[in-house]
Amino acid sequence: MNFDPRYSGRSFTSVGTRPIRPDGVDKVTGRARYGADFNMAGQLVGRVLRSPHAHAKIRKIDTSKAEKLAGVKAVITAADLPDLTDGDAAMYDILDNCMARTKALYDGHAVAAVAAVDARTARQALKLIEVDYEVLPHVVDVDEAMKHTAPLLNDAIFTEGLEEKPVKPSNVTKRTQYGHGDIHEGFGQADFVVERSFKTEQTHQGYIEPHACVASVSSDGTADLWVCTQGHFVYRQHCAQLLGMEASKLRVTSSEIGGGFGGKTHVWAEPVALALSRKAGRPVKLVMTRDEVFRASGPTSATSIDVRIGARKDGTITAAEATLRYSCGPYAGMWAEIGAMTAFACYKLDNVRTVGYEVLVNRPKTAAYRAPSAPMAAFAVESAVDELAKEIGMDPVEFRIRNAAQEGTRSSYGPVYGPIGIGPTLEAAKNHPHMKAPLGKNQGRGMACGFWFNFGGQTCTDLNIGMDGSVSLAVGTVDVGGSRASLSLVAAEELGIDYGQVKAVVADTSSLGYNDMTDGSRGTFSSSMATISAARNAIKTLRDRAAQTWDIPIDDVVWEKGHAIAKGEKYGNLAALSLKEIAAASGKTGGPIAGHSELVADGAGVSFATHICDIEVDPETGSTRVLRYTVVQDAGKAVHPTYVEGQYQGGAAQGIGWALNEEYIYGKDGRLQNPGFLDYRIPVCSDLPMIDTQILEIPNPNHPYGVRGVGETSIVPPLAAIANAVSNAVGVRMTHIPMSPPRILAAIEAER
Amino acid sequence: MAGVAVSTTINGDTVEYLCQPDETLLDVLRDRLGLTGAKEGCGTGDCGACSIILDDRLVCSCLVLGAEAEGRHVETIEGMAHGDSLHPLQQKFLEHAALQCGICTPGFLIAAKDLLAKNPDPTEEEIRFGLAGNLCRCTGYDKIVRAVQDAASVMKGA
Amino acid sequence: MMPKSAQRFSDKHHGPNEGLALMVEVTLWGSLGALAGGKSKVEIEAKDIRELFRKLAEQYPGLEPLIEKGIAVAIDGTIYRDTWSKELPQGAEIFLLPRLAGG
Amino acid sequence: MRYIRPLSIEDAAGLLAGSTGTAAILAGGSDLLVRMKGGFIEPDLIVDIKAIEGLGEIRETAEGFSIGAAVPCAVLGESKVLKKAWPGVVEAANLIGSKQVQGRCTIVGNLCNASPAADSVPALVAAGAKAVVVGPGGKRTIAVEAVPTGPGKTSLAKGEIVEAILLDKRPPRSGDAYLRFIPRTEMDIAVVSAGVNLTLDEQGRVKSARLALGAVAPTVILVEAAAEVLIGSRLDEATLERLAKVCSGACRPIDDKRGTVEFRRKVAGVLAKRAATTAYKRAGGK
Repeated sequence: MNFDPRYSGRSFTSVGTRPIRPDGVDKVTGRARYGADFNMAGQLVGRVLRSPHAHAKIRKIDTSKAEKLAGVKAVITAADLPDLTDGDAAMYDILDNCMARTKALYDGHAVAAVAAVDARTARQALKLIEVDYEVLPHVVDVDEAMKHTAPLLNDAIFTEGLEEKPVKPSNVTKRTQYGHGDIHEGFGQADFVVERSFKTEQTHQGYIEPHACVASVSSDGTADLWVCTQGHFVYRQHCAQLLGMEASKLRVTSSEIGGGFGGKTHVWAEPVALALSRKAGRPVKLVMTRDEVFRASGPTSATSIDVRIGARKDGTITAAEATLRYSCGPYAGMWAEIGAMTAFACYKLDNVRTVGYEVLVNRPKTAAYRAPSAPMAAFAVESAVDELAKEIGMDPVEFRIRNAAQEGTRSSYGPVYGPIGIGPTLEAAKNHPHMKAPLGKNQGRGMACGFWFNFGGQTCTDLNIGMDGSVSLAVGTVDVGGSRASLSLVAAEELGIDYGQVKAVVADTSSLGYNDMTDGSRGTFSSSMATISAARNAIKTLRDRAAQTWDIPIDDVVWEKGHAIAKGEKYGNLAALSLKEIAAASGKTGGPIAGHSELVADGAGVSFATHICDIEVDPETGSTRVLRYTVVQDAGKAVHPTYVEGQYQGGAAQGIGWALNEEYIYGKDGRLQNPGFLDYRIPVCSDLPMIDTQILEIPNPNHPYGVRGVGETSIVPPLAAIANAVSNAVGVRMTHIPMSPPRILAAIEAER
Repeated sequence: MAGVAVSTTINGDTVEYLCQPDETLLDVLRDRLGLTGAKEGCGTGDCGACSIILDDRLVCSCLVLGAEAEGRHVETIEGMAHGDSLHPLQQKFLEHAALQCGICTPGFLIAAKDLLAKNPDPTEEEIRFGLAGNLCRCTGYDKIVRAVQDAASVMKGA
Repeated sequence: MMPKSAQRFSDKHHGPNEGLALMVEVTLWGSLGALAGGKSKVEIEAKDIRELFRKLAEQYPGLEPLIEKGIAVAIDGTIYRDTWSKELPQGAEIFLLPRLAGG
Repeated sequence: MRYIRPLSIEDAAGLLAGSTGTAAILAGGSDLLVRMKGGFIEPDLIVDIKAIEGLGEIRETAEGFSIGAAVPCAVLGESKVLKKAWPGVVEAANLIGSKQVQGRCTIVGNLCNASPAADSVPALVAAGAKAVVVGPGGKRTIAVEAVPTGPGKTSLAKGEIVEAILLDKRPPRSGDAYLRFIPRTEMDIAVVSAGVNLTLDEQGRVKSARLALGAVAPTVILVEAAAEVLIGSRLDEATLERLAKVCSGACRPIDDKRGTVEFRRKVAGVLAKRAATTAYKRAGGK
């Protein structure tokens, strides 16, 4: 790392303002190009044939009839995507997910694909492909899948992480454990103990833009891929590895992305499109239908979680324990492990233990979804915490404040915390007017806390200064929600120029060094660090050019407010040189002026939030209405506060949908019953109130401006906050998410 | 399958095209006419990303056949700005950051334009129900509703 | 708003022992411990993450495949995923964690 | 595949009668195009009836109203006279889908799609609406509840088209209402629904009543026992409780992705009570 990333307190000129985003006009005029908005001359239409069975052996695939259909240019199966993963298990799983090899493992699993001259021909061709399936027993429920009698998805899986190596294969790929202290002793000190089991159903990221790409492989082995993705460099690596290509010969351009939330972090159909293009010798456009998106991409884990928490009469938690079972789809994952790490992260605990089980089921491969695994764990823990506070007779906010983690606390996942924001968010919530607002009949208030790690990672940025003094910033992290605006602000801040002088773009994989994808709330955090570094490098060059112009040593030139200034009385007659003036002369002083940066932006700094919500329940129908919702979250430093608010509001809205109505519903046949926006019910505009936000700024010591990631934490508390509100409204503890009207009504009726 | 010859008006211009009888107007706009502002989020009328105005009525272009546009007037997002000046709704969406990923934005703008044409002074509730056919997964709708409120007050004053 | 503690925290990273290899205590999370012969804490002489990983792999070959795949290192609570050059300050708490996925 | 836009209802019926493969009528298209997209139907012939004269109109006649088969539901909501006479029917029509869908969908399409959960149908059944059917054999007028016979199935013969829906003129002191239960506030298919139509006598007692339930049986059901409970009452608490019980008992629901048997039974009674109360108020009852 070529610069000092430490936080230094300073006042800002551009950072913290709210200008219009640079990509905005194209997005309000329909000009912005997303995955499906790009076309190439001579392109074919790619379509994927998917398994109608939840679990089936593929005996034989006969593609001969499809190949003979006029207009069909290529038909592929797993045979056209041979295994080149060389023992890399994670990549093998991605390959098998892209195209089933020996078994179809879920309803919607790809088994073959075609490229044809038009969509109609491609559709007809799919019907002509004959697949001989041997249908196998299936299992979709996470608890059922753990039973010894459950159908096995993969008989080569033996549970890892057990004391003794198991002799029999299992659907449980791994057991993990976190914690410290002695929970038996801790529970022994408790005056009150709450013990509950919880369940959450599987949800989908629900991005409005289906996966889409255009792939073009040339006969010389070079290729282009246009694709909607959260990480085009990662997609390049994946595709190159799976197709046996050299990474540098595959240029990947990220389109505008119509939402990802974790669902566009690894490849799904892109290697298939490339393989079709390679075989057909023509570009192939492959766009998933909404049905395919739900059946074969994305979803998060379904979970089953047991929680036990004990506390003394004075409100001190003495012990906490959770067992977390997370579905992974048909391939090994680390979803329960993340749940186990995050479950109790908000609290200061002397005795804590969490155990996670990763469980295979005949559902689509689980993908990351915004703070993956944390919302479900928080739902279980924060529900139990609320119940425990009630038993002790303490206010739930006070109870949490009393037990909140702080700097120096050993986290439940191991390390000791640096400066963190859980306490301040709780204090802010406690003092928020929302907490004191009166409630009506059938209304309940709930609150809950949430935690997320946040990531940094590999980042590379180019900052080029034009001869007219305008600045173009090329970043490699995909802009999922306004990061080009915030990065332009950062460049303007560092250079001391106007925001309008900077234009940020997302560069393709051939124009910039490797960047990790936009995940883990790292987009603005890491690229701003690289942008600051690149700007500082450019400033060094600018100072050098000014020094040359003045013929004085560079050490006598400082950079202030967008100008080079010769410091010291002896230079009193030298007028400051603006960036524009230095740029205009750059052809004579040494050529173009640029700043480059490549770094690993680690030290993202963990993030906490506290949410408050009011819910009204119709006791006769179980129908709910969110009356009021407030998000309090630490941003470190809000670079563009409007987009920070947007992240808070968006995460809360997704969490509200998850809490109340969103779920994957499988039939007895193991087929997904609701693969569409009609019956997979994400919140609509009339379902929600305005979502109030309060941004706290507790600087991250590992970022020059104190920035933390903000994108994910906001989805962690809502499930629990709403469950607590509903439980308070109806007087029955809700333990199953989503709290759909039939579930709420059944709970009320059972209590009567 | 014989193509259907269609003559229609799109954003004020006469347009002629040949389409298949089962082809949706959305596919015609996007694939034949290069008007990719309308997006396909679902293809079943559940997300509103393909919203257009057909003879003064807000519709999902994925639920209209290309052949049905014969002799009618189609308005798309590409026709919303006048020359280089944005429609007040477009301007307010920018100012309020009423978009994150932006994929739903063209549909929201068209739906909001239709809403304000029929109800120039809507309440928050009327805006929320009026835009319930347009899904947004990023914003939580807060800033969208505020942008529409602000645009309505600007348009009333104009 | 810069808490005093944060300042102190940052200073640790540039302490007086910069550049020297130190004996550090490293805590291993559950399943890693099993691969290091059932130990949950190990002592390693290392000045930065690179050296830490190299020596861990030498002394506990069972850890090597996991190190290859990627391990995160928490230093005083801050998680580092890729910075091999990150120095290990004296007295810092070093914790090995799995490399996580995000959305 | 052919797309044809005939100019007369006779031509439309003739095209349908003469078709050899799968033929489909296109009015609003909000069901047909979804089925085509999903590959559930691949019609050989699409007959677009929107160019047929008169089909796009709401006419006020001596007997009441005639709503053409191609009238979008949004237009129903814009008709002040219709809204005043049949507020329940109009609110049902304006609950179908989104504003976008309401700009296209029609109540005839909603009826002929034969979904037990169709929003406008319980209101139409409660209203005693009739369907004018035109076909190769001429014209006939039947009760709307006689059109759907099961999920996706109708009593219409090959070549028959529903040309219009007829609603009677309202006697004084009449009111109707429709309510449905959905998990969200908009955009869902009814999990259970209820339409109620009442006329009161001069003393404010229910003189005549019709109540229909949706999404609780293979077709929308007219609950005659419910009418018996209502008639003669002033919708006091005890009557409403009895009504809820009768309605819950009349349900023959299934468990599916949208709701459970228990939920549908219970909520059918709740909605019946609430819809009856609204209809009673609209009729001038106190």
